[in-house]
Amino acid sequence: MKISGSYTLPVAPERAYQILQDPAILARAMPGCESLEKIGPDEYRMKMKVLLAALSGEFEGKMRIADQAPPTSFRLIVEGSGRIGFLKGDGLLKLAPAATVRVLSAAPSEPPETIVSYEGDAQVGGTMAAVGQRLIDGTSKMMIKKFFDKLASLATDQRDS
Amino acid sequence: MNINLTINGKSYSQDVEPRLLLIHFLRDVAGLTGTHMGCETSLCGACTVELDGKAIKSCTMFAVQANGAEIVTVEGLANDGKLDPMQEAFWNEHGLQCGFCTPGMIMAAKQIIDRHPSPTEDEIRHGLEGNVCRCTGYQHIVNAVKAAAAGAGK
Amino acid sequence: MATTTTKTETFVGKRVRRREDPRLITGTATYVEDIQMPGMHYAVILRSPHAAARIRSIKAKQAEAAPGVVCVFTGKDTKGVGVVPCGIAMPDLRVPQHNILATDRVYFVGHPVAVVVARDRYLARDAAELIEVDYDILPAVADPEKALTKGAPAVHPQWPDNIAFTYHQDGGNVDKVFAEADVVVKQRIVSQRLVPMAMETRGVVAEWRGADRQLNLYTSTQIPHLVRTLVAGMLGLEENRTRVIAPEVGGGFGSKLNVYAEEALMGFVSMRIQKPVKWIESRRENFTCTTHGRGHVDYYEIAAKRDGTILGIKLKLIQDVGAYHQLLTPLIPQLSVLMMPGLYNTQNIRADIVGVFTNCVPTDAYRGAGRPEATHGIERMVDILAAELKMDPAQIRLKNFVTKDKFPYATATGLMYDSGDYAAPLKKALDLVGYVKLRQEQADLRKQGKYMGIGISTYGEICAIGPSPATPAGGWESATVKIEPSGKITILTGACPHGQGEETTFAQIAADELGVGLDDILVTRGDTAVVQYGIGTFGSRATAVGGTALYYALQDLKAKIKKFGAMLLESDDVTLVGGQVVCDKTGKAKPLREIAGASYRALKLPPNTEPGLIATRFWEPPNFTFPFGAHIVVTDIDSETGQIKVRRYVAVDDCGNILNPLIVDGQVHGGVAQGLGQALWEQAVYDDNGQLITGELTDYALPRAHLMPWIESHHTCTPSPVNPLGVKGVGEAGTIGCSPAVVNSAVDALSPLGVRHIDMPLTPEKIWKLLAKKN
Amino acid sequence: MIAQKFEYTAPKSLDEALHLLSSGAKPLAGGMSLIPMMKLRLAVPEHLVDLRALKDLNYIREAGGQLHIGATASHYEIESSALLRQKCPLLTETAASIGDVQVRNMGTIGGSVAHADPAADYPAALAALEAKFVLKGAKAERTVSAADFFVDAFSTALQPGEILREVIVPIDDARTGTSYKKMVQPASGFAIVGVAARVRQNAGKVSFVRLGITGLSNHAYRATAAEKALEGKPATPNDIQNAAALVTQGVDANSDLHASADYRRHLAVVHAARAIGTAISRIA
Repeated sequence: MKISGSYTLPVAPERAYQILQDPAILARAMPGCESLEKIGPDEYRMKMKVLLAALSGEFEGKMRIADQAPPTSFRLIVEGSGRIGFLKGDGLLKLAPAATVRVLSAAPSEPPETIVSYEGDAQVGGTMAAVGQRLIDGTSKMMIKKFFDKLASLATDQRDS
Repeated sequence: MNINLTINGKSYSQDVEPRLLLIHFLRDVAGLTGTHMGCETSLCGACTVELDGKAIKSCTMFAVQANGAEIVTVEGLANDGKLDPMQEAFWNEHGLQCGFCTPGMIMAAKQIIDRHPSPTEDEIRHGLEGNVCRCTGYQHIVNAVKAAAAGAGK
Repeated sequence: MATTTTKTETFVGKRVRRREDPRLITGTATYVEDIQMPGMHYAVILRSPHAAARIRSIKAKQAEAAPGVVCVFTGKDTKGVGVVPCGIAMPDLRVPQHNILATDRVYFVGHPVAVVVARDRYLARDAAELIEVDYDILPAVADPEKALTKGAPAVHPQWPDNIAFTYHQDGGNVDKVFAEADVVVKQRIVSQRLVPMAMETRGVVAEWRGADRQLNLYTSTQIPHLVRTLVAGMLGLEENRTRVIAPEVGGGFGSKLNVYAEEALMGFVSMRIQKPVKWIESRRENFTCTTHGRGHVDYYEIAAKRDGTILGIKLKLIQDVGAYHQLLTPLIPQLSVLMMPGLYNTQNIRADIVGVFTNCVPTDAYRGAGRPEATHGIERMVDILAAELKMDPAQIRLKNFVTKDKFPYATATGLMYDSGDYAAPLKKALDLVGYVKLRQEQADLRKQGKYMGIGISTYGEICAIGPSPATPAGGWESATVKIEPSGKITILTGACPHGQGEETTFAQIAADELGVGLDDILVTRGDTAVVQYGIGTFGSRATAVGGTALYYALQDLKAKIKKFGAMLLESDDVTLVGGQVVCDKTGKAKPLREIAGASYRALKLPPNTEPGLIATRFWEPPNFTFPFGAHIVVTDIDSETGQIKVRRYVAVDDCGNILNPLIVDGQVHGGVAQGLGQALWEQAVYDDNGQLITGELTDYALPRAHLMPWIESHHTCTPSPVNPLGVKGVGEAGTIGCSPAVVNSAVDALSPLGVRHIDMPLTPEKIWKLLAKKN
Repeated sequence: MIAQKFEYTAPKSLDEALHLLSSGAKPLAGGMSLIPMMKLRLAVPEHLVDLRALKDLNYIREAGGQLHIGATASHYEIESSALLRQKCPLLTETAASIGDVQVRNMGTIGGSVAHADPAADYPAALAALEAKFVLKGAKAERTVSAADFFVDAFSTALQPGEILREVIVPIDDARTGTSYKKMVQPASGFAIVGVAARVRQNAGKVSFVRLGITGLSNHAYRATAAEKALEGKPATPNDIQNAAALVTQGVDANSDLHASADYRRHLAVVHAARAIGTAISRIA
């Protein structure tokens, strides 16, 4: 299943890149993430408890960051399995300063922003895949949006504090 | 948790764990194996029984929820050897082949003529939306419901 | 009161209501799940969530210690059990080792890995979750054409090209006719993978009786005797100490025409725990590990003259085999090749089958088994050819039919069509549907930009399986008829009906032959300890082959009854009529009840005649039968949403003589429903990683009551010369004739847009995309 | 097909229920969404509180010029309510399109709305009706509008421990034409798209229109752009088509096996036009 989209973070690209790789921030941004423990260079063991209406699933797995090209792009590989099934995600994240896009509109001294565009493939298996077909696209988009919303708020707290 | 319910006129009082499905109460506790389970997503209707006058899916209800209820299963339709008109109509019209969906189908069919004494074919077919049959293609079942409705009308 | 009613009323040919129904409409029938036994244990099977993976380790300690759990078995424990059998022998057929539980690798989602046995079904389910399996996930391939491409993941490492088998057949001189043809049309046609979805999922109760070294195996099957022979072999048991009982079977449609891992596995478990054990397949398991149907990608070519004469047909058939061969997997596409010419008089054919391994559950027989795919192919190609030549689809068929005078007709694929009048059902259907008026209405609607279609399909099928040399395990069928001392009649059929109504049709045959009432007769089947060896119910054969075995056994009995009657009436000139033997001279009569009593009392016996009235026949059919017919479907397409509504469905089926029109109607309706399912709604969809994403009724759309058209079912009658009943079989006619008629109708509706072919299922979105392309 | 163990309570009063819910128990109403998920072990609640035991949550009545529907009123009770057939036909028509007879006999409006499945039928109608939801917690009770209630897929304004006690809908007299048009998903019966329309006319022009859309995206919403485009127009087929074309504006459509995002958007436009046309035709 293809996944793609973009999100604007209210920080400069360098800062955005750093936040997107900071396990402490990622742990708090990922919906339902309970622990993100570094087990190797750019590799983390992950525990998640996804809560979605009545649906609840504990997942254990790994998250890996690869092909780093700061501050413009990196690959995020997520693998988790649990009672209700497993999921594998492999996405390429690209960061572009929003400012360059806005330079034409000559808006004075706007706070720097970064457009994060993501594109990748997600595989879902187990019970979720067998009976949840109609919900996967919608719920995964919601989870990604929640992730970036939380990331944006954490980023602004960092900046203001 | 102790529950009391009446099935086909007979009362049962039983201690059950909350997760025991009503269909498993009917089949394993009450020994009424006429009600069948055909899926896990509440979409096939083979498990349909009557609860307090309403056709419901006994696989999508815990027995504890039925505490105090009045249940009728396919085994409760005939009385002292005389078949219910809907059973008779299914037989006359060849409204079944392998028989696995038939108990649930008959209970759903009875609900149709309870609510539509002389149903149109469309009302019959929409009344059977929740019951899958893989053998008959439904046509003889529609004939059976029509016949039962007509018979009841006499 | 044991009397034999003597009368001359006949039953064959009448709409007799079924004798099976009383137990079914009162909910007192016994299906496998209804079987209750003291000491019953329950098994839950843990299955692979991955389509391809190595098993590094299985930790079952926690599960074994869970409350109520008796034991957990994995592939290591069941190593000694034989492999799941494939019954087909073919040159260079590659048969992977199919253990009943995975050992080091799993090959499809649903592959059984471990079995938990507990005293309570709920506790068994809880414990299954405590088993930890460490999988090393491997790349999978689910699409048969992708599996054939270079570099595709190898389903079975020893065969990197994923080819399971190849099959070639040539007839006549194909190259010559294709070279000389005025026109050649080509088309890729898919018969998508389907889930048979019998309402009763599979289930097994195994009861090992150690002292006698006997195994009782209750299983929802269409072939009890074959299961007995093969499962006994797998478990290393003596066949005569193994008893298989098919209780009430809640539908099969070919998906229970097999020997499954779980049948041997439950035997193994019961033998180990010395207690009865029950396994009932969940619907999710039924979707992922009971055989699927169809799964064809066909590349057709048809050569013809300008005037529409079909010269030759070429077919490259890619069969999605799945991860393993089940009992008949490699045979199914061969049935498609055998029926490739359909009803048409061409002797030039070439067919190449490639069987392809994929990381999916195996495909095997499903209602029609090879013949729906063949009919869909040829009937679509004839329509495409007609459109190319601007010919009326009815005319091009009438032009190319094998004519009435040519039977028995030897086909280029080596079959001998028994009897036929192929134009008759088509002409009748055209008349019934009002073809000419419909074409006019279509023209008017087209002017208003509305899409209406008229689709024709004229099918032929190979049925009543069949001459034993052409079958993997014998094509005969057996029947025993016993007249009890009281004069009541017991029939034991080797067939295994599960909804087809043979307990009624066989009683009709016997009642007419012996001149007794239906209530005097009991038909029994399915228990290998009661019924003589038999083949089973599939391929529309039970009445045509099983009924004929019964017919001949009845003839033997009638002769013996007359001998005893003659003895009792002290006269040689006697006739058996109305359930009694009558002396031609004196008119004195002896009722069957008296004759039966005398034959067992045996105070006196006719010369060289044994006591008792019992006859058994194993009838070997000299040929298959070939039913045929014409279906016409009228559709209206909602141009805004792409939804197709079947406005009219006319079916004219020729299945030879009809023993019970009520039951035949039911078979046609059910068959058409499953044909419509394939044409409009159903598809087993695996994603690129081998996950079955139509894994339950949430996403697998079935024909439902409110979506079905009214089926106008009619017949022509061309008796089959193959059997004395003149029966051809009808169980699969509806499914075989239906899907091409529906697709032909939709393509006809959209032909103004230049649409030439659409693959099934015809979902609204597919139709919308074609419509959207126009504006 | 067997759920995990859990505790069950049939509360004697709403307060008892709310007390249990505030300490982590989950509400059970008809069970039509929750129980299948429990049987597949997608949902593993530890403690269920059966709200159907509270008979006083099951009512359909008119008060204060509005219609009040208790949370445990079943779809069938709503579908067959003479009061609603007369005064809120949109809700009865929508209820009649849910699932099948058996589901409608057990499923409740409170359960369906609180579960907030992106493809549920009620949310489209309740959005178009600008319904009010009365949410009750252990301590307080508050009222939320439909627009604020449906937040995202399976996400609503309900806080942990709160239940939806009542749904309030306006009275639609005969001058308001209503209609619910749905493209049914052939396997599960859910809405691939569902459009609810309420329309009034004054002197041949559309004086009032509300459009509720479900199934297209993660939650039901009001198609305000389309409403504005139709208001004041004579509602010719062209007007209706132009307005309908705006129902997907700015909406991220979902895609699945049964409909791609593009097809879903197209269906939303088609069913919006049909819902508006039928609603207008029903204006007395």
